[in-house]
Amino acid sequence: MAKNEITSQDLKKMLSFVAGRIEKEEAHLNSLDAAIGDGDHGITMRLGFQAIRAKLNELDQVSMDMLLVESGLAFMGATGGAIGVVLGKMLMAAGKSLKGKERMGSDEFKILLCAMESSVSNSGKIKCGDKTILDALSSACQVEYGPDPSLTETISAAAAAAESGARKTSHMVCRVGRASRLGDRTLGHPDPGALSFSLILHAMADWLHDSDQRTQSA
Amino acid sequence: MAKNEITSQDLKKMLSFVAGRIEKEEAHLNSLDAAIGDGDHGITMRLGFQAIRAKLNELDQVSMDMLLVESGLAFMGATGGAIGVVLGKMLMAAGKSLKGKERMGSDEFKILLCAMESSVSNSGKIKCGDKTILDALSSACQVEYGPDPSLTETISAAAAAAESGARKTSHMVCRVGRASRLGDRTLGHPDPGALSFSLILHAMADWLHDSDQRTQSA
Amino acid sequence: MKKLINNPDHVAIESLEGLVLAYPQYLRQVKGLQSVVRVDSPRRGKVAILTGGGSGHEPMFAGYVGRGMADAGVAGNVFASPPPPPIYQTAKVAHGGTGILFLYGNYSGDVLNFDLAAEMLHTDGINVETVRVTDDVASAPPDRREERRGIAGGFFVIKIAGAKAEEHATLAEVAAAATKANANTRTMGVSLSSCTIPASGHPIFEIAENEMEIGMGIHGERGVSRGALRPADNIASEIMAQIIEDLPVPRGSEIAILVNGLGATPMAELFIVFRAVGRLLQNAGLTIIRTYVGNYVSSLDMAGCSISLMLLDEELKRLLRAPAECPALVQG
Amino acid sequence: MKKLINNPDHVAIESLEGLVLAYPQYLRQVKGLQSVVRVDSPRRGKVAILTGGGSGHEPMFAGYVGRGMADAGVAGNVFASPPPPPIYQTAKVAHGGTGILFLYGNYSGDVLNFDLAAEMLHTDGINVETVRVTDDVASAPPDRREERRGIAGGFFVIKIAGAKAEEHATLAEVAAAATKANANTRTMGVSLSSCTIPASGHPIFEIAENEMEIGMGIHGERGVSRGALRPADNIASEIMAQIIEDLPVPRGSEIAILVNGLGATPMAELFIVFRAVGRLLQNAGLTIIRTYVGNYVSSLDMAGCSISLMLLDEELKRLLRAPAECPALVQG
Ligand SMILES: Nc1ncnc2c1ncn2[C@@H]1O[C@H](COP(=O)(O)OP(=O)(O)O)[C@@H](O)[C@H]1O
Ligand SMILES: Nc1ncnc2c1ncn2[C@@H]1O[C@H](COP(=O)(O)OP(=O)(O)O)[C@@H](O)[C@H]1O
Ligand SMILES: [Mg+2]
Ligand SMILES: [Mg+2]
Ligand SMILES: [Mg+2]
Ligand SMILES: [Mg+2]
Repeated sequence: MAKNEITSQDLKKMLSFVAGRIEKEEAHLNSLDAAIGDGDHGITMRLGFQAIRAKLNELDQVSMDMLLVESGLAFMGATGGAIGVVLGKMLMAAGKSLKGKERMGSDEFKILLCAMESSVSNSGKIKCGDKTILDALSSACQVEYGPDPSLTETISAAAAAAESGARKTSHMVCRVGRASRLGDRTLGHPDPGALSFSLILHAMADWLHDSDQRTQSA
Repeated sequence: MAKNEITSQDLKKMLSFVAGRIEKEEAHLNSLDAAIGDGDHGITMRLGFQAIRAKLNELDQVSMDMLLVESGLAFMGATGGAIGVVLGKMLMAAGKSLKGKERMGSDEFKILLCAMESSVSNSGKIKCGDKTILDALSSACQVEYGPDPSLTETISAAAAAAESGARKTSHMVCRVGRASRLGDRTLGHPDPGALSFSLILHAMADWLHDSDQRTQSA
Repeated sequence: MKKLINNPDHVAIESLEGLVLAYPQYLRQVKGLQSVVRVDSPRRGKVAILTGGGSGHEPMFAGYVGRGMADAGVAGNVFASPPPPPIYQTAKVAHGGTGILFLYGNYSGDVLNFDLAAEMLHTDGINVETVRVTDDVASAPPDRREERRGIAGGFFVIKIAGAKAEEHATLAEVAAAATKANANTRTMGVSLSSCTIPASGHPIFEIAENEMEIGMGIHGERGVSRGALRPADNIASEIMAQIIEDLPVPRGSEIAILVNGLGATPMAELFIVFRAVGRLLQNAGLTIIRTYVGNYVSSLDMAGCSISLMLLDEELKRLLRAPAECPALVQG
Repeated sequence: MKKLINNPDHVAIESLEGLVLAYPQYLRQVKGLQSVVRVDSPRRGKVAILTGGGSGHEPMFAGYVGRGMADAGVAGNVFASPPPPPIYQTAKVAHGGTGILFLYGNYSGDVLNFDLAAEMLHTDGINVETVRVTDDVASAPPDRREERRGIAGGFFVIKIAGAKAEEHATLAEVAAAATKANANTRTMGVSLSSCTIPASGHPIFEIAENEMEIGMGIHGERGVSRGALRPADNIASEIMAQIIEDLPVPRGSEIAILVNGLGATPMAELFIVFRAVGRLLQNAGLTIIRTYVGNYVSSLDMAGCSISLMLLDEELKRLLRAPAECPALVQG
């Protein structure tokens, strides 16, 4: 049976796994950004997750919410650019949604996704269809789950939805960011930030699957 | 029988023919200079001969010596660089050697060659073997002619000698000019200035041959 | 990619450190941060001007920190706005008690980060005004001018705001001068080659051996026309036509001109472009009060140039001519 | 070849015309010639400094004509010394009655042409002294120093001679100061790419995508070592080692430094190189009195840089610090 909850310790390992995945995707993300933006998205994501990893190594015995808030601050502080603020704020909002919790299960994760979505859409400047990370994020929030899904199932489904949301950005025209002035030239290319978000969720799901298997075989 | 003398009018046509030939060789001379110098020799030669051509068009009814002196001044004034002074002075010396002459035959041409050689070697800075235009020029001066050669024969022989002198510069190491600091790297490449000089003589010989044929068929 | 660098991830910080080491007479680094302030910061009673943005545009931004120019410059990573914390902390160091003007190019990353920093400063009770540079004619039509991005014309806006602040004007006055300078400035560029972000190692766009793109942005953003490379005179007149169409300049006007190299363009070519520009402007009956030719706002190793025109009134003329001393501009 | 030019044969003259149009406050063109003089030439009673050489090294030479710098600059075609007539005529325009210093890089073409012009001036009864810049360490061994070619260090020599002449020194004194500046200056460069003469259209040498050549001259003359491109820190220390071996600089000495871009090198890279240079020099116990970083003496569109060091004594320090105002240098 799939694991239903993770602790702060698990989250730490999971984030570190995600960081490794993002680093591997650096060149790919750069080339996506080169097509419609300024070609630096992979670099920025790598730098941000390297900072998260360094911060995680410093933190010991920290609550789940603080782990994410600190990760958000580390990401934002190490990167800059549009994604620095956006993903940084998303991580902080995710952390705040876990305030007081010692474990994150499927329900907590669904709430966390909504909190992240609000952090982006509340800025007021961005809406769905603007070809940003928000398009992947909202897709993930709109998943309809079966009865009582495990955390692994929840995140896997969210990842799949985020990926399809990211794919759909290929048909959208960019309105914001360094890519925004390219107009139609952005058609046919997915938004790199949206793709990054789906990569993050996929990595989380993969980590959970592996972890579930470790638990089963143990 | 080969034509034995040329007049000021002939010389004018001949120089203009030489100019055309040099212009065609621009890229070739540049590439020779790129191998051991700064890659501009063909450009400089073209600009110099364009200036000569322009000057010739201005001059009307001018004596042979002045034609060459003016050509030298025009060449020097339009080019600069090492070759500007060296070839400019050579042309002026050539002109002075014809002072008072209305025609140039084989003897006058031999004297003219010597005068050019002196103008270069008298500067004191250059000697044979330094891998310069002087190596082609001296070779041309040292030709041993048969009895009573025609002007065409004289210039043809001088051109052949200049060419072999220019070829031999491939085995020399450069000591002067923008190429001088390359040292051994200049081995295996001919000196562009030397080659230019042999091209000039060859063009003169070709013009004379054509002119002889025109005379014969007339 | 062939660059005189060490670690590609350290280009922004090492270039800034080199700048500080080269010009200790003008600026100092803020400890631990990728930012600089005037060597005599904070100047009590003077409005502080803080500029910044992604690295890769050297000598913009830090190179314009000095007397009569900006008080502080905050550098992000290559092509990425700096994050809020260093902006906030640098502002605190530079603040002379009478408020801060944030002056930067209009890119969404910069807006997000600088706005957050401004909020943090407001919380501390520090007045912050923001002026975003929007000089790039190619980046949006005239009816959406506020969406345009900021490129080389930012040099003029910093020069004007810096001179105004030096006159001990209030924050509102300095912001008004900067706003006017921005409103009166138009820029358009032409790219001949892509640039390569050091940490990526790949050119960010393709351009054929005989092609150029007019209006391309300093991060490779699409311009107004791509086509065969044309003579400098034709390029200059096409760019000037677009600028003048966007900002009509009546005969007899006084203007300032910047012909800016994008990083890999030899000075000789910039002078040839300016020769055409200067003649066009003289023929249009305009008086060039001051000309700047050189690498003022670059795009890494991009080849090409941009032309900026600022229309002057009496105030702008006085402020343009005022003395300035910083790494990238000395003017008596 | 991708260049912002018109007719490739007109690059030298059009670039000079652009320079004059951009900086009428400093210089004017000599009518009909490819040369410029200070706007206030001739300065009666002041020794005139005339510099010049092939074009393609902008802003050298004409960009250094102005107050406290050279009085006249004569430009040849690309990579070709100017011929004697324009040198002679320009000298006549600039001559203030107390003699002329010819100051140029040591190349045989330049020597031939400037010497001829000097002879013509002597015939007119005008005193001419000549100082040839020989700062390129890579171009000949120390025992044949007088054969070395002149590269970016010529900037320092013009600065020193210009300041000395501004003090109304005699021709002999100005020549002596220039000679001392040259004797105290060493330069070495590194090339990352070839350059292309506009009228030829072909690179003058080949260099592989990952190669560099240390010591290469500004016309592609062979250097001291070719090899794989290395980090900027290593390049800087290799170059500095060669310079210091050639010109021992005792601890505690005062020096000036120029990190010069060859035409296609972004400012960020020059600052990264200077960062390494500055740290090395500080560690060697030297005091940098003044640093110059930028495109001072270029090689058309070559990528790479050169580093020049001038060892100062009290006189050189005073002259280095003296004010200067010309297109390529303003210093208060
Ligand atoms: N205003 C914004 N709101 C939300 N997301 C944004 C915004 N601007 C950009 N993004 C996201 O950021 C991504 C680009 O990130 P990155 O390349 O790292 O930053 P930059 O655009 O500053 O170079 C885009 O693909 C988009 O998803
Ligand atoms: N001092 C000299 N005396 C005689 N000939 C010279 C001298 N220096 C150079 N040359 C000749 O000039 C040629 C180079 O001419 P060019 O490339 O036009 O000038 P530059 O060397 O100034 O670029 C050389 O090939 C050589 O024949
Ligand atoms: Mg980007
Ligand atoms: Mg040559
Ligand atoms: Mg970016
Ligand atoms: Mg030459």
